[in-house]
Amino acid sequence: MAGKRHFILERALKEIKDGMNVNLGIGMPTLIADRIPEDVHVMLQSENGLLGIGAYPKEGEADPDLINAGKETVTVVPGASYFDSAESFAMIRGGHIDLAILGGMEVSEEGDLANWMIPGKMIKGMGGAMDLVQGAGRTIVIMDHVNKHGESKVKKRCSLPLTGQGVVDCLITDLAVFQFKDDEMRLVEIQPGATLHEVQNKTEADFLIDDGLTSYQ
Amino acid sequence: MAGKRHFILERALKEIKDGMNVNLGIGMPTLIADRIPEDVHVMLQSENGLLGIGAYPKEGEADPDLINAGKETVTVVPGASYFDSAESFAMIRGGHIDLAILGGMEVSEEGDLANWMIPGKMIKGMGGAMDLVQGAGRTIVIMDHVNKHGESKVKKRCSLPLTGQGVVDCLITDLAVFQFKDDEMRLVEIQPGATLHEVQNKTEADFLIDDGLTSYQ
Amino acid sequence: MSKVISSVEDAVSEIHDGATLIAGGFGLCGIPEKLILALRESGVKNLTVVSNNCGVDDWGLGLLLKTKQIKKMIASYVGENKLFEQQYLNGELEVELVPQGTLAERLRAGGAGIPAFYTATGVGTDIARGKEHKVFNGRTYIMEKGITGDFAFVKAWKADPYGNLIYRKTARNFNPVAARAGKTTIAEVEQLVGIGELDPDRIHTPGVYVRYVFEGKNYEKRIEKLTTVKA
Amino acid sequence: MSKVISSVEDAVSEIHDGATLIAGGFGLCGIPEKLILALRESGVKNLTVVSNNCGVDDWGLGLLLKTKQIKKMIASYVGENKLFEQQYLNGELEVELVPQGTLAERLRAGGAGIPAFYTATGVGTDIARGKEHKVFNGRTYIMEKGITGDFAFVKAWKADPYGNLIYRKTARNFNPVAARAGKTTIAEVEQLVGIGELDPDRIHTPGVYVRYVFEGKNYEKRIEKLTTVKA
Repeated sequence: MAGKRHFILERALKEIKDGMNVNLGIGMPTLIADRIPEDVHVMLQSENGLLGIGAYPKEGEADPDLINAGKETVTVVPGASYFDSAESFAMIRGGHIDLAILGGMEVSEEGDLANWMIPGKMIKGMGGAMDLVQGAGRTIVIMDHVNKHGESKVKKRCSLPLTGQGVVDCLITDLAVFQFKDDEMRLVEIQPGATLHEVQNKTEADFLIDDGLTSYQ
Repeated sequence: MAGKRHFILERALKEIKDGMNVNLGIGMPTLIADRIPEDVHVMLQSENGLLGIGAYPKEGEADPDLINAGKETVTVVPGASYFDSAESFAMIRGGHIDLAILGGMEVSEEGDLANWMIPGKMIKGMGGAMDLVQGAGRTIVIMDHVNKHGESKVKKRCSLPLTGQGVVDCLITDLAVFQFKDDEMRLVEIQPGATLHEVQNKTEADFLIDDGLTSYQ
Repeated sequence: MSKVISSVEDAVSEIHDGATLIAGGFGLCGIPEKLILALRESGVKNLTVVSNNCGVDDWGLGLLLKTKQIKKMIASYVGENKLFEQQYLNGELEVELVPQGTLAERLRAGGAGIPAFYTATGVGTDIARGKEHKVFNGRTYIMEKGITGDFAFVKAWKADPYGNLIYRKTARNFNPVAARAGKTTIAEVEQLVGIGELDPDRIHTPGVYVRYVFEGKNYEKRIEKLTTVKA
Repeated sequence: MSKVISSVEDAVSEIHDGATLIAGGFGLCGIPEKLILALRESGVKNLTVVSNNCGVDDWGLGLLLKTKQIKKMIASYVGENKLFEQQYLNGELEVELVPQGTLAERLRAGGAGIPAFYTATGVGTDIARGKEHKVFNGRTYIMEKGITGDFAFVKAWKADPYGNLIYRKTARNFNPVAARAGKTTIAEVEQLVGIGELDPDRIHTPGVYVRYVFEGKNYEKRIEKLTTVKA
C-alpha cells in the first residue's frame, strides 16, 4: 500500500514544473508537497485564502489563524499572500492556478470525476472540488486503480455523483497514467511493477493505447 | 445665480444626516461638502476608491496619488479607507451608500434622470452616474429649475438620453423641492423667494401638491 | 459615528426567530466565537445559517445545532459534525450544499447588488439541476444567485470605531464577503484602536459594511487539526 | 521564479497588432505611464484598449491616440481629450461607453471566470439596448459580460519579484481588476523589494496574476486638477 502510494506521488510530482501555481487537494495530494525538490519553485495555493503554503509549523509554533484547506496548521513561504474566499476562487475559477491535483473515487472514460459523495453515507459536501476541476489550468486526479473489493475505479461511466463532467486532464493510479484529450482517453504510461495486461484487466473504461507508451511490457 | 445656488445647496444639506455614507457627484454637489457642519459626521465616498474624503490639501501638499472622482487633489479624514474600483461599486451597487446627490440636465415626472449626454455634442461618458442612481439608498438631484433659455428642465418626459429610469427620490431646484414616491411626483417645498405660481409656470411636469407644503404663498 | 458596543448581547438582541444569518470563518479559523455564544444564549430559533462550515460538535456553529436553533444550513462542507448528520437524517435540519467558490461568489454578489451570475462550477453535476444553463464562447455555464442575509457575524483582528476591519492571515477567509452580504453586520474583533490609527491602505473591510463593532476578550481560537513537525 | 524585467521594451515587445489591452488608472492617477510610453515607441497598431479614461492629449493613453494606435476604446468617461473627439467624429476611433461600475465589474468577472452577470445599472437607458433583461425579486436587471484582455498594464507602488503588488491611496482604482483580467499582465512599480519583504496581509494583488514586473524611475505622476487651499 505504501509502495503503491509512492509510485502515484512520484509520478504526480513530475507534473509540477518550476514557476507553477498549484493547488493540492486534501488527503493524498497534500503529501506531494513534501516531495517537491528545492530547485523547483512553486507556489501552493490553499483555497481558504493563501498562496504560498510552507511546511507544517514546529511544535509550539502553530498559529490558529494560519491553516490550509484541510484545516491543518501550516506556515508560509516568502512571497506568500493572504486573501479572502471570493478572491481565492476568482483565482481558481478565472484560470490563474496552473494545476490542481485531486483525489478521486471514480474517473470515467469521458474524463468525468466523482470524488465528493457516496449516496447513503454521511453527507460531507464538495468543498472547493467542483470549483477546482472547472477552473484550474489542468486537473490531475490521483487514486488507487481498484477499490478494496478489487473493483475498477476507472469506469465507463461514474456510478457516484459527479464532481465535474469531462474535467480530468490526467489520471494517475498505482498501475497507469491516462490522458484525456479531444474526447479520447489514452493510456500513456504503465507504472513500475504493473503490466499492460493487468491495466487492461483492472480497467472498466475503454481506452486507447498511446503509440509512445512507456514501460510497455 | 450665486443666490440660487446657495438655496439649492443649503436645502440639499438638510438631507445629510449624522452617520450617513454619502456620494456627492462632480460639479455643484461637490460644493455641499464644505457646508456640512462639524457636528454632522458623515463619510463621503469617492467612486474612484475612497471612503472618507477630506478637505482640499494645503498648497504644496497635494498628492498625485490621492484624488476624488472629479480628479481633484484631496485629503482624507481619520477613519478613511482606500479600495479598488470593483469594491467601490460593490459598495455603491450593493446599496451600502445611503445617499447620492447628483447634478441633473432634466428630470421627468416619472423620476427619470438625464444628466450625462447631449446628442450632437461631444461624447464624454456616464462615468459612475448610472451606477449611483441605481445603487444608492436615496438619489437626490440638484439643478436649476430652468435652462439658459428659460425652458423647464423639470419635464413630462426627458428629451435627453437617460441616466436612469424612475431613479430620482428627491429633486431640489432653485424654486422648489419635489419628492417621487409610489409613482407620484409631489411638490413638497417652495424655495425662499419663489412662489407656487412661479413653480407651476416653470414646470413642464405634472405634479401633485403636498398637503403639508411649506413656504406656501 | 461610533459603532462600538460594549456587550454582544445587545447586538444579538436584534436577531429574530427565522432570520437569515451569514457567518464568516473556515473550519474553526476566523469564526465569530463570541457572537455565536451570545446567539446561543439568546435562544433565537429557526435560523437559516450561511457559512462555509458548521463548526464542530462543541464549538462554533455546532453549538447552535446542539440547541436546535438552526432550521437550515447553507454550506460547502459539513463533514466534521456528528450532530449535523443526526439532525439531517431525522429531518430536523435542512441542508443546501453549495460549492465553496460558488458560495463565496454568491455572497460577494449579494453584497454587491448582483442578483445572479454564471459559473462553470457544477455544470453536469447534481448542483446544476433545475438551474438555468447558458453557453458563452462555446462553454456551458449555470446561473447562480446572490445571497444576502438579515445579519452577518464577522470576526476580525483589528477595528476602529467606524467599523473598518483588518483580518489576520487565513482568518480572513469568508469574513469580508459575509460583511458585505449582511443587512446588519456585527463584527467582533481582538483589538479596537482609535479612529485614524488604521492605515487606510491596509483596511480589508471598509466600515460602511459594518453596523456594530465589539471588542472580545480571551479568544479561544481552537485549532481543529494541530499539525506540527519536531522542533 | 523572478518575474522582474529590466526593460519595459522587452515586455511590450510581446504585444501584437490588434491586441486587446486593459490599462489601470483613473484619470491620470495610478496610470502605467512607463508602459504606455514604451507601447507608443513599439508602434503596435489597431489596439482595443479597455480603461476607465483615455488620458489627456499629451499624457497617458492620450499619447496612443496621437499616434493612432488605438482602434477601439472601451471606457466610462473620455471627456478630457480633444483628439479623442476628433478621431471619433472622423470615424477613425470606435468607442464603447460603459458605466464605471459595470466596467469595473465586467473586468472583475472576466478575471474571475464569470462570463456574465446581472446588474440594475443602465436599465431603461441606451446602455440596455439589445441586452438580455431579467427580473429578480420584482426588479429588472440587464446581463453584462465579463471582459478579459490579451494584455494588462498595471501600475503599483511596491512589488516583490514574484509580482505581489501593493498600491498607494487612490492610485489603486482599476489596477487590481486589470491585473486579474489580463492574460499577460505587466506591472510597473515605484519600488521593487526583496521576496518576503511585503507583509502577506497587506498585499493587494497576489503575484499569481502578474507575469512581468518592472521597476520604473522618476515617475511624473501628473496631476490633472490641482486643487488646494491657502496654507
